[in-house]
Amino acid sequence: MTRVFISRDMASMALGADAVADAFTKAGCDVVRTGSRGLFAIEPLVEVETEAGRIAYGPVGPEDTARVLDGSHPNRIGQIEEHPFFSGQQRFTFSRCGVIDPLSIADYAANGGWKGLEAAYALSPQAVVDAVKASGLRGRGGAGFPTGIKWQTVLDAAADEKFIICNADEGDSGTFADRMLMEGDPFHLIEGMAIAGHAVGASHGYIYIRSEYPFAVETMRAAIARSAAKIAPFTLEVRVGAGSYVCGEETSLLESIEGKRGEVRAKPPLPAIEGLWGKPTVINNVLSLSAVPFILSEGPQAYADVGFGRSRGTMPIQIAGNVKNGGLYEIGFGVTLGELVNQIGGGTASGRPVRAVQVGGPLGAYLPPSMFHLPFDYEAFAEAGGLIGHAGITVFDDTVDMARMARFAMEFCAAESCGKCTPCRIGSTRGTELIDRIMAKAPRAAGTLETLPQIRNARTAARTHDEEIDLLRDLCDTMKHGSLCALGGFTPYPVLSALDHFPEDFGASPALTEAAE
Amino acid sequence: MMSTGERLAYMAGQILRNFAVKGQEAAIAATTDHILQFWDPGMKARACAMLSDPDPALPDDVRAVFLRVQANAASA
Amino acid sequence: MTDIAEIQTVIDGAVRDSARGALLPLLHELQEHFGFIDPAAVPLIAAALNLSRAEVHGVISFYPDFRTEAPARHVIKLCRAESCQARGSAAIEAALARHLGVAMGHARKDGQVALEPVYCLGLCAIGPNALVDGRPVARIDNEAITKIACEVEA
Amino acid sequence: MTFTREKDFGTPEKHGETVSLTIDGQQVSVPAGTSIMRAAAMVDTAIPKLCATDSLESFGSCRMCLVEIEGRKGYPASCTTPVSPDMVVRTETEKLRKLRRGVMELYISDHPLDCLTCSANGDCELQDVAGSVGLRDVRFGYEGASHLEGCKDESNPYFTFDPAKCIVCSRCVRACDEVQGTLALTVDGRGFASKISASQDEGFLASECVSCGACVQACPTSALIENTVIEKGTPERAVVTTCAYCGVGCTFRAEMRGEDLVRMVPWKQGKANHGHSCVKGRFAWGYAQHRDRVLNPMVRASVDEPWREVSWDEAIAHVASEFRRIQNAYGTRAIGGVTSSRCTNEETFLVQKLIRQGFGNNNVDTCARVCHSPTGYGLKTTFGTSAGTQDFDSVEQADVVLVIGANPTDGHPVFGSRLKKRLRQGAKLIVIDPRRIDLVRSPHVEAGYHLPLRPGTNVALLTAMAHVIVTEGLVDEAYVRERCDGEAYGEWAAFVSEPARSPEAIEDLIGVPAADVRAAARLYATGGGKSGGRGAIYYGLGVTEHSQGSSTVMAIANLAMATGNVGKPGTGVNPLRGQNNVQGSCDMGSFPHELPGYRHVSDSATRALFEADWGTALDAEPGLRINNMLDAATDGTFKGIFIQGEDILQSDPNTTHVAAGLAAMECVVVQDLFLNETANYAHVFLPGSTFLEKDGTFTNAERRIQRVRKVMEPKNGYADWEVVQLVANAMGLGWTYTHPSQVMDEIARLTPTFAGVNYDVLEQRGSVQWPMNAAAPEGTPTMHIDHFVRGKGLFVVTDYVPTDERTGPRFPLLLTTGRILSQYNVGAQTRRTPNEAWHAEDRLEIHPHDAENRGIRDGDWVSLRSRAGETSLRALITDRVAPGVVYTTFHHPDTQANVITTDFSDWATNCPEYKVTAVQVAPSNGPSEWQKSYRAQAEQSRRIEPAEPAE
Repeated sequence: MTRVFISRDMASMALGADAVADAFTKAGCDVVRTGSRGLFAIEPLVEVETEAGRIAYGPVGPEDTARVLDGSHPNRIGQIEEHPFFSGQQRFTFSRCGVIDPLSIADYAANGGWKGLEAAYALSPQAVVDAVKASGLRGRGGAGFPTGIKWQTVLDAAADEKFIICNADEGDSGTFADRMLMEGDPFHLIEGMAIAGHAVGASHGYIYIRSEYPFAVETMRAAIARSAAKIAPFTLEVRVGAGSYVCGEETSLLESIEGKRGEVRAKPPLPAIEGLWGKPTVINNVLSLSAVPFILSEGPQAYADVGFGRSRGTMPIQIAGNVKNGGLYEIGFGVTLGELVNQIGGGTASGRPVRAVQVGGPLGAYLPPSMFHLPFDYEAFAEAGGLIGHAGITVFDDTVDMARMARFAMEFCAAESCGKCTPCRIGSTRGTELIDRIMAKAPRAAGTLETLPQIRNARTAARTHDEEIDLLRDLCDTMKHGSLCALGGFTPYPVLSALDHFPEDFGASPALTEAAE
Repeated sequence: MMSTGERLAYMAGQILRNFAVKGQEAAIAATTDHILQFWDPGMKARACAMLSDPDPALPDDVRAVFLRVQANAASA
Repeated sequence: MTDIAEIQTVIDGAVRDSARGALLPLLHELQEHFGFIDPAAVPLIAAALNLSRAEVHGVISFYPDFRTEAPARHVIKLCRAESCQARGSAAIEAALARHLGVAMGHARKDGQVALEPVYCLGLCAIGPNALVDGRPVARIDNEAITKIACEVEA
Repeated sequence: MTFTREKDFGTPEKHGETVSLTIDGQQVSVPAGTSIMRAAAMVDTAIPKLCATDSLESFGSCRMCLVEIEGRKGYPASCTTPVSPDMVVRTETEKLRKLRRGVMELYISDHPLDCLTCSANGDCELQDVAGSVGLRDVRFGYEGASHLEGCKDESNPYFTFDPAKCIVCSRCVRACDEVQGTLALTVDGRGFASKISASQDEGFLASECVSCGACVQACPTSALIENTVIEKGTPERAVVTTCAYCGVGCTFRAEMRGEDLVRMVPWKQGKANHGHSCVKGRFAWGYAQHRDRVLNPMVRASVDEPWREVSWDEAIAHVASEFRRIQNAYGTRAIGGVTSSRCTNEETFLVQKLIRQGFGNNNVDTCARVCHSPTGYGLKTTFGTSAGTQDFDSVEQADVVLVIGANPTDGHPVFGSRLKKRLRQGAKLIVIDPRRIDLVRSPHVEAGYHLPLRPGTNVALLTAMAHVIVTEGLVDEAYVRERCDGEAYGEWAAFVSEPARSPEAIEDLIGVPAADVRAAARLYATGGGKSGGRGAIYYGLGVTEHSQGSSTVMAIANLAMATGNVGKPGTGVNPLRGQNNVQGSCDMGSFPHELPGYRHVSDSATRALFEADWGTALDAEPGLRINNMLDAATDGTFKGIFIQGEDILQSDPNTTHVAAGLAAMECVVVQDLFLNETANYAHVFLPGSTFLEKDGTFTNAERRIQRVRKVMEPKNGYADWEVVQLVANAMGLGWTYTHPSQVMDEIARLTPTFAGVNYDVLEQRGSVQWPMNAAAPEGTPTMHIDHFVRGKGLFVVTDYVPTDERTGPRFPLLLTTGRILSQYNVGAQTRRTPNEAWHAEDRLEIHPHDAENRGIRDGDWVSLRSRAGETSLRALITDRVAPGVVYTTFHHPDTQANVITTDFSDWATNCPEYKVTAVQVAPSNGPSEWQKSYRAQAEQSRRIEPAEPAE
């Protein structure tokens, strides 16, 4: 019986992979469902096991079984590793994703799984923490805080109970790496968490997954059940979010696991010292935890050898939006934005010129092509007024209205604000209203109330467009410096970057940098 | 409803029962002491008066207590 | 109104092996079972988990996933986030709303279909995306809209 | 004192090593862990703030308090940032001003602008901060999305919630969570739509809210504000005084306009309540101005006649002459009096002095007779002092708390909140109570063990716990050896070790599984299972109001001594006192066998001290207890009584017996605010004054002496102590007090444990805990620290002697009684306030099983019958009570629960056995015949003849 490999990743499913898999089953094949290789332009992707290795075809429809099985299908790719999208990648974290049956513990072990955990068990907790420190691994959730230092804090905290939490509340538009890993290689995350548990002395862990990822929830739960004996006495459970973006913020995530409203906690205290139920808690992103098995199995140096500046190791970059070759691209830090968008991503899907990219999700800055020389590096992006965040890149073509995107940033903040701090709670709503006026070129006239004789201090003269823009900048300043967490604090980045780089969309003359291009 | 005399006898009996675990002699002594400390002269007089009242037979231990209360009053 | 005894049965089942912080899992369980969380369930939930009614109410009202009224027969959750916008979701949203006769964020009066916003399904290179009664659908175009409309009218 | 808000440091006080830092160039040293905000406030630098207040943990939501710290990025919130050594902080810079103004601009873009007509005008933190940041214009305008359409919630009788004025700082929610522990409030929705919600977004009255007022106090705007402020305006001065409800002794700022009380706000510096309150003290003070108050003295020859209003002179003269006449006719001991635990120490002292010096006998008793007299007897016997061992703060260090026969969340709500806070922090709880009180399980609090014993079996259960502790080797032997009488311990240990005392042997008697008793005993003895853990016992009237009340108190003391849980914070034996000054009234010599300071009247040295001071010989024989006075009255040997501030007809057991006794007297003098039930049998009525109308002191359950301060003139003309002095002088005693402080000086002079107490000290320190003398110059928060007051702690063998009140075929159920949060005792005060909104009638709680057997449905009228009498009330079907047990409150005179209760009483003190009455319950059609006739008699008796018009 011919073995074929077809992804059951949610994206593949959305593109019809189930029907394709059914067709191959009907055709008498042994269908192995895998995760996704990570290039969606070729999904649904079918890999046929042959003596020459796995030969890939994609995209493939249910009607294509015969042509695939006889090798005549026009979308024959050959060995996937040789595809240009994959050949340049450095897959430390995603090495098994798309290759193995995600829920086969035998496949996992046969493909290098558990090596990191075994290496960790052979070491003292402090030695594990030291290895993570030496690797230079930084938090992949966005802030880039050194993971080893966070672990050290938890290891050093004396408590009767500690926790490992995996933040899998991947809510940023343009990101899907966490989802892919959980659906495609769940034991890998489990291994990373078990290592973390050993390293800091935690006996229980939670994986907090957003409810928008039902397949990831299901896969992780099944994988936890199957690997329970392997990681014992460490235990894991999945907690499912409930549609709140802000719960990806680590402290509101804690509140949510505790069964409360997902309101952000003020820091200090740091979760590493007083986290879940007041106990020392490691909170790491899926990708941070999944980087750990490699570091333990291959040694910290192997990881640290890759990268750029203070950003060490690889980053699974997600190329999304209006882009030809959208997907997951894992590579060492340092690749430039332009390479990612134009060379690897192949430019826009629409074929029109790229006008802007947003890096780092809804709180990330909009960058014009004039900044495509930026290397993918925490410090370089920060310096340019942007952020890497969870390494999602959303590409827009020249039909985008950047004022509209700025408005959306405020609108999204208003929709997702937990409501605790004032700048975010009220500011996002006022920001939306204000950009509406700016877009309509209808600066505010004095209101009914302001013109009453009883009101003496309000200005009665109408505001100018420039004054409205100034107010928007002031509001962004208040939100940026005044907000309690990154939702309110970073919403100004997309707004101000749109305003700075694309002023013409706000009714002003084009920015000088654009003009100079 | 109990008459005052009946009530006093009942009260003394109740105190006795609470001291009973000490043994009878000690209970009688403790009850006597309790009554001397807490009962007003009228109540003590009434209790003593009951000693000579043949009608309602006082239980032996209560009688023993009231006798001691009477003796104490006499010596005071 | 849901049956109180049935609510209690679901709660008892869910709480039996409850861990700490059991409220969200329990709410998911109730919504899974009934399609929504009846406010009449709140006192029972509060009693089961030793919380105040206020706490339970506050949590239900915080999370967009939790409904307090029965949902429409079909629910389309259309992604409104940036990557889908970059691929034309605004036009798709308008077309879908027009086709279905329901505004974004609302259920149609006949209870047949609701169009709800979702912010990212993690399918960001193949948008516009939606969940149609929980099933992911990618690269939604006008043809797909016709199919979806057809599906939810059934 | 003129009106200013109490200083708010923004975040709670911390205790730690000193850290020095610089704030705006000023060197500051504060304990580690202190927030920058608090450190700044300590040097009078007021950083603008809205969501922070020092009664709540920092929250960090309003973002007004941002500061700059040298070497740190950004603008951290000063409320959530702790100080660190050598930190350099700037609280005012151009950038900070701009940020604060930016935040305020957002607030005001969604806030009403009618400040001048706002009820909080002048007392609004939002207004103050808006002023301080210099906001002049809201550039967003006022026509964006807003919350200005929200409807007011006026369901609570005492305060109003206006969501339009709300800034969603969550101070109310956090106050309810952290301070009160009810968690009745939440935020509904999120983001811009966030709004404060009571329970499930319902009216406050219908919600879980217990109306403690913490949210109102915490609110920085007028979103939550007292209705009295809406009606009267903001206060202009504040006077600190002490609550006149329960024995917790909360201190309040009485906030006044002239002589008009605007509101009572709990005082943050009050050491009993630390700024918290309950619905009674905070709001239910309207009785003080109630139209039912009687303001003129009244006299009548017979209780069949209507009252006749007379002058004070006539009334006082009549009292004096009647009392002298009776004494001449029937003997010196034919009259007596009852002191009031509602009145001040000075007043009770004077009443007992009137009786001892003026009446020439010791016929003085007090309502403690019917509540905590067994505490006095039991703790004096075992420890040497008739009082609780701890202060309330002690509970913060307890690791396991045993609550027996008390219902703190209803009866002592402010202590209940502090206890719940400690339990939320992880302390373990054991509840011994026939009824499932709220503490057993309420949000975030759950007892490790609830032992729902059969009413009347306390001693058996506690002895079984002692059995476990002794036989399982859990005794703190070193402590017992060093601190306790060894011989008594040996006897006791042998007694409790007998197999007959084991939990298994008494399982059927008490109705609690032996395993639970064993587990609870271990939990208590092991300090909650924590190494070095501390165990504290809190108890109430469910311990004392039994025929074995004194034995139970001693059994409790035995447990505490055996486990080494006396003499340090976090431990102890703590009676929860019922009335505001019941501790004080006992301290002041209100018992017939004791002079002030618990010294027996037979002690000639003590008597000599008083005799020298008072210039008269004192009776060396104990006087009559209340119930004995009534017996004597029925017998015709007791003829006159002076009852100050107590309603014995309603509050004492076996109402018909009380009524018969009163009816047999020739002169019953009642001094009270209202024509209470006892006054129906009175011949003279002397109007009383409220705690707002006099100076004095109250002593709470932790022996804390606190000032009561006069904030208005007595409406009746005299403070109660002045009335007592008038009577005394009419009887020829020649008293010359011009201020209660002189009475306190006399108390201090004559009572060693009070030697260091005087009004100057109280003024300086706010409060002191006795003993306060040369040996304890700072007062005594924890007693028996190095040794017991009596020397060695005395173990007392407490045999279980069952009550003679038995169930049987005619009376198969056991009735036990209790209280509810919104009402207070006989309800004389609370029934005259809107507290009726929560509890307008007494209900009979009955188990569904017992109800079904009798065909009773929830809300049905039922008759409640005992050997003593019968009454009717409505049933409340609940599994809070076990099958075989019924329960009711006794707040309403219409119910007259004490018609049912019997004459049985504590063997040592005659404290009535309110907690155990055999009863039968049956469906009925409404009030009983007795209730109807009683009501008619009361109406007849309360008639007042109109005064003759002045010529």
